[in-house]
Amino acid sequence: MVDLNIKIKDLLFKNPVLTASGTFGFGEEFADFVDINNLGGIIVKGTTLEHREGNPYPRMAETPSGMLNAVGLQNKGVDNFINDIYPRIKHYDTNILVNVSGSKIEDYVAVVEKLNHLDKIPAIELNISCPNVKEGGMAFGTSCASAALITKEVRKAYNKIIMVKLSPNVSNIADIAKSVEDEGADSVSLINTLLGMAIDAHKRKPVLSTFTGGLSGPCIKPVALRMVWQVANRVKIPVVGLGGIMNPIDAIEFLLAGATAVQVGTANFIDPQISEKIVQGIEDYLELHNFKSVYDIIGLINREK
Amino acid sequence: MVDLNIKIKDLLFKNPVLTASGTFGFGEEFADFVDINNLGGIIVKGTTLEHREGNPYPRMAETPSGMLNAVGLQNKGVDNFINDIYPRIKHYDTNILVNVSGSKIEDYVAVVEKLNHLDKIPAIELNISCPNVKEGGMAFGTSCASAALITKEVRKAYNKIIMVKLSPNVSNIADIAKSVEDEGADSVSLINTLLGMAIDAHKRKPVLSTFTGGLSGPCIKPVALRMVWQVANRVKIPVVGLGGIMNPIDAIEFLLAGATAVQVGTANFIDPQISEKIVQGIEDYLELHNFKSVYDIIGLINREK
Amino acid sequence: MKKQIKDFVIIQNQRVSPDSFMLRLRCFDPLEEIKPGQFVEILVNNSQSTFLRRPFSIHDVDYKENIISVYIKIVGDGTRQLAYSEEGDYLNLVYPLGNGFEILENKKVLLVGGGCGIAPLLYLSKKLNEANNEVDFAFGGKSHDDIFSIEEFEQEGCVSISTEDGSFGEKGYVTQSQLMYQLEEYDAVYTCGPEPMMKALAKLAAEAKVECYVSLENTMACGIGACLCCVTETTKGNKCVCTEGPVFNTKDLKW
Amino acid sequence: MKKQIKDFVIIQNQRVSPDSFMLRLRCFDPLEEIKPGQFVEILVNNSQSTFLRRPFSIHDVDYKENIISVYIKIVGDGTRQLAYSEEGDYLNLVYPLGNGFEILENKKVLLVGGGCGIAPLLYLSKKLNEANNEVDFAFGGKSHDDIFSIEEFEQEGCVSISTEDGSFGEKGYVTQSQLMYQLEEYDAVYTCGPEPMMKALAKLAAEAKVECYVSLENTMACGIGACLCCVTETTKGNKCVCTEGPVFNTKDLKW
Ligand SMILES: Cc1cc2nc3c(=O)[nH]c(=O)nc-3n(C[C@H](O)[C@H](O)[C@H](O)COP(=O)(O)OP(=O)(O)OC[C@H]3O[C@@H](n4cnc5c(N)ncnc54)[C@H](O)[C@@H]3O)c2cc1C
Ligand SMILES: Cc1cc2nc3c(=O)[nH]c(=O)nc-3n(C[C@H](O)[C@H](O)[C@H](O)COP(=O)(O)OP(=O)(O)OC[C@H]3O[C@@H](n4cnc5c(N)ncnc54)[C@H](O)[C@@H]3O)c2cc1C
Ligand SMILES: Cc1cc2nc3c(=O)[nH]c(=O)nc-3n(C[C@H](O)[C@H](O)[C@H](O)COP(=O)(O)O)c2cc1C
Ligand SMILES: Cc1cc2nc3c(=O)[nH]c(=O)nc-3n(C[C@H](O)[C@H](O)[C@H](O)COP(=O)(O)O)c2cc1C
Ligand code: FES
Ligand code: FES
Repeated sequence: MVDLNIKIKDLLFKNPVLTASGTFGFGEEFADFVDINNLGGIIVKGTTLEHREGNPYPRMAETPSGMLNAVGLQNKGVDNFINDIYPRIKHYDTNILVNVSGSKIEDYVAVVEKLNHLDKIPAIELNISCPNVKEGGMAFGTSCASAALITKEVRKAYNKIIMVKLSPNVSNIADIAKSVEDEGADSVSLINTLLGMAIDAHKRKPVLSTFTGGLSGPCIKPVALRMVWQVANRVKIPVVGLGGIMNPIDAIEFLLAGATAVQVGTANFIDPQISEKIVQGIEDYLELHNFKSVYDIIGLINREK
Repeated sequence: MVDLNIKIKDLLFKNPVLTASGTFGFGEEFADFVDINNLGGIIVKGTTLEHREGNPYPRMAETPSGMLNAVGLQNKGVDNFINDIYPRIKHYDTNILVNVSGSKIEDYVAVVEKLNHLDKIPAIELNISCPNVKEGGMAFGTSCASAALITKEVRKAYNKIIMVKLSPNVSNIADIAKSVEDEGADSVSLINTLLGMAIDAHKRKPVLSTFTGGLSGPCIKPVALRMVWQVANRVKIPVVGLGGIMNPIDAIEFLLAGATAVQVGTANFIDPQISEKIVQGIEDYLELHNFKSVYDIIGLINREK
Repeated sequence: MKKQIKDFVIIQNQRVSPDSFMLRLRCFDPLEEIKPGQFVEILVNNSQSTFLRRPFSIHDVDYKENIISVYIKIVGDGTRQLAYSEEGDYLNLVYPLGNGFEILENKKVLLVGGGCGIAPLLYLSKKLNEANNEVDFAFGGKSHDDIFSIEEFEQEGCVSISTEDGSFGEKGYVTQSQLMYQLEEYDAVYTCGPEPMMKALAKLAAEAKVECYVSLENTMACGIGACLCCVTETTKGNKCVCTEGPVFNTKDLKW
Repeated sequence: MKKQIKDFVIIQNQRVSPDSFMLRLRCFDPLEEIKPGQFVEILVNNSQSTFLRRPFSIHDVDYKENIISVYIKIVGDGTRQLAYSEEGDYLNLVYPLGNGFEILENKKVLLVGGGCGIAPLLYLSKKLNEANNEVDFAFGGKSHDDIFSIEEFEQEGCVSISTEDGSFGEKGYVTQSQLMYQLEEYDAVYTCGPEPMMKALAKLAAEAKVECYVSLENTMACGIGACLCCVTETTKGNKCVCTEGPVFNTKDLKW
């Protein structure tokens, strides 16, 4: 029997497979395809203080081995989450994390204060890396100082687990990871989307209403793996890796690079059952190669260097 | 008749299609496939002051819609270029640019001083963005101050056209472009490769001998397009766009985003005739849509906004 | 019906015109009830440039044989690759997706289709006829090549056709055809096709004070309401075309 | 011969074993002279995960019919997709690449192949026989499935076989076979196969003071000397396997 459990601080995950924010709705959208209770956790859509309509259509462009999105944090606001959605999903027997976004630090703080009281939300993912909003969003995640500051303020206001989601659109992601660790983050997750653009050469216009959008999917996996490896070698808190994971082997690559857990994002769009299949695939891999626990392979490429 | 000419400062290119450094050898490797004289220009392999052996094998990993390389500037040094290679290739009726790399500013300066005297080399591409060497390389390209400093020193030593090749592994590429423009760069080219990594889950080891390498190919095109658009809106000097161009339509997307010319890189490996086909394809596109000159479409997505 | 993900086997791939084809796909399990206007998301195998699934309307359903028909027009790499698929090949489908058309009862309705927007109207008309409606069709296309399954449609109602080049039926846009002057005679209009056509029709229907249901074809990533990429602006804010549509009453749209 | 890029038509795709096949590819133009040991880079169509061309040795050349034979073992997505290709399909090739084997004259030579490293040895042996050499073969594989074209090889020389599971020929590694004790009898050894096999053989050949030519299979991006990805360390620094190899005299390698 293989032990799939992993821990972030004192929070236990039954396996290292979470679903990425913005790609798995509130879990309910996938209930016909996946037994949510078999996942390590789900991270719900980016939630802000106020209701947001997001960006105008078109918001999506397909790219080589990936896609751009410019959804722009469309969501009904944290109160709607607490009153309408939370009661519907809190019965899931898995860790539900809320991805918290905003334009101002005060907004982030206001959101997490409201989430503090929800029994079945053991952790938040602090999104300081959304490339699709005009204010805030990624701006917080591209300098050590601002990343540290927002983490510090949110840490004061939230007493459960904080996972900070890092932006890849930076010169040195390991420095930023270190600075949020120093301010009390319990974990970092990476990567959010790379800022990209698509142009329609026939119409001679950008494809997205916002010109730029966030790139996700297998095309970004090499960048994500590199960053996870760099960050895992820099911080002591658990690193959660994501970016282009399409199958169990991809997930294992992230674990080998030093991630304690992974998130599955865009892949959910192509195979809505993939998250559960990845749990199974990791178990099979560990068994096949006689590993006893997920921890036996975390960061293994360094140890065997 | 469509006018394919473009200019960088006073240097005329017969069309906007160049081949990217490190992907087209010295042109000779492609002589069986392409009439080099039909290209706008060729940029030869990264050249350093001294002979370099590069990194150990394996140096290559295939990735979704792209590849990683960790060649690490293997080259025989600038003197060998001047004495052995230049005499063989100087007869080409196209612009030959030398891609100049190094670990120290003094080395860059020493190389360009030697190149100053070569009649048929009208320009250099200053590579401050190579991710595959331990010292120098990309480090120069990831801060405005260091990018400005090296440009300034090289500008003093070199009196022909300087194109500075920018690294995409930064938080704000437009700022870096602006700072090299301010120091006298005549053009910027972007993007060099994104720093990435590949892991072999079966061997539980990194694929590359150097762990990390540079990501190229269509997977990076969305990021490259975005950066070209950002930079073209920031600087006045001509921008040369590259990253994942596989066909004429891709090249046109870069022109529409604001590039004055493009470079074709990894695509040469898959279709050794592609550079010439792209020249033809751009001409056909302009004709079909009744444009008179390449300049009619440069930056068009902004103008039609 | 719950959403499913399943392999279907291709039992027929028939060229309809130089750039379109009809796939008949058999499910190994009994098909549960599908609503007209719902669609499928097909995984395209072996196309280097096709990353996401591709959405297609359900043209017809045969519950006895467990067969879904899908009409596909070749417009890019994904549809081109599907065109090469052969009888006996498997295709992976996520289905049935979307809300589908509302089925009125005992009414007189006009179904207007343009190009591949004709596809969802066959199964829709069958369901409308079952509910005792009187069904007429108005189809438009660039040329004869864009019009298909006419025999099947004629069994469900009276068909009038317009083509831009006049190669079949009246010459001109479907929204300029004779029928458009008699919209008041109908209780409702159902339509699917290019956006300009649907917008023109929505306007005519509004003028004639007739309910108008449109089926949108916004680009999609997930098809199941998770990504929020496919939204359209409605009077109640952005709504997902894949789950809250593809069918909307035009009075709810910000057109 | 100049390097070419051309479409070839598949005239035969024959399964050789459960996981390998032989492609016979016809060129529309007369084939110019190809050297044994040279290889082709094939563009894989319709494989989502295959971005670069794939290199394969030239197994045999038929100048009369303008046919190149290529033996392919299925190891990943690219080779799997090629396995599905059918007679009449086109494949795009860049060829002929690499330096090829040096052809001695009037000598006694041993050709040692392991697995798909057996492939280049057929055309090589034909050229060696034309140059009046005496040719023997020693082939190794995991099992019978890895050994192919034996009838053709037997026309060119005496073949001895080893398999790891003993399902064909001697049981064991080819480098442990009888023949290895008589290496001194040969003027040269030519080999292609897995690196451990070639290294073991190079050592035996060095001990026996016999020239040893090895054909390397480093991973490649361009195949034409442009990317510098495929290098191997030699006594004269890094050399490109695709242009300065794939064949090296082992005394030049840093093995
Ligand atoms: C709910 C729904 C139902 C559909 N039903 C059918 C159907 O029954 N039959 C049918 O043939 N097609 C239908 N479509 C459209 C079909 O999904 C697209 O034609 C297909 O995805 C194109 O894939 P491709 O890879 O061939 O083209 P791509 O290479 O992806 O695109 C080719 C060109 O078509 C454009 N394009 C692609 N998708 C769309 C879109 N959704 N709207 C506007 N332009 C687009 C692209 O911008 C590009 O210019 C439907 C779409 C939706 C959303
Ligand atoms: C000069 C040369 C000649 C060759 N001749 C033949 C031949 O005649 N017949 C034949 O079947 N194969 C030959 N090969 C090997 C062949 O090119 C690879 O098997 C093929 O590229 C694999 O493609 P794939 O997409 O199926 O596998 P991939 O998915 O690319 O790889 C599958 C697995 O094989 C490994 N792999 C891939 N390529 C190589 C390699 N070059 N060396 C070591 N491991 C590798 C990968 O690391 C991976 O583990 C030759 C290679 C070279 C360089
Ligand atoms: C449509 C879409 C919406 C997303 N929304 C969010 C979001 O609200 N908050 C967030 O932190 N990340 C969001 N992301 C980023 C993903 O969570 C993930 O970081 C990214 O897609 C990379 O992983 P992948 O390649 O596996 O998709 C979104 C991604 C997509 C594709
Ligand atoms: C094998 C290889 C070697 C390269 N060597 C160099 C180099 O020496 N100097 C340089 O500036 N860029 C080098 N590059 C980067 C390319 O010039 C180009 O910036 C990059 O590959 C992105 O373009 P592409 O996606 O079209 O290949 C190299 C790229 C590859 C793939
Ligand atoms: S396509 Fe994802 S929400 Fe509609
Ligand atoms: S494969 Fe590019 S140099 Fe050999």
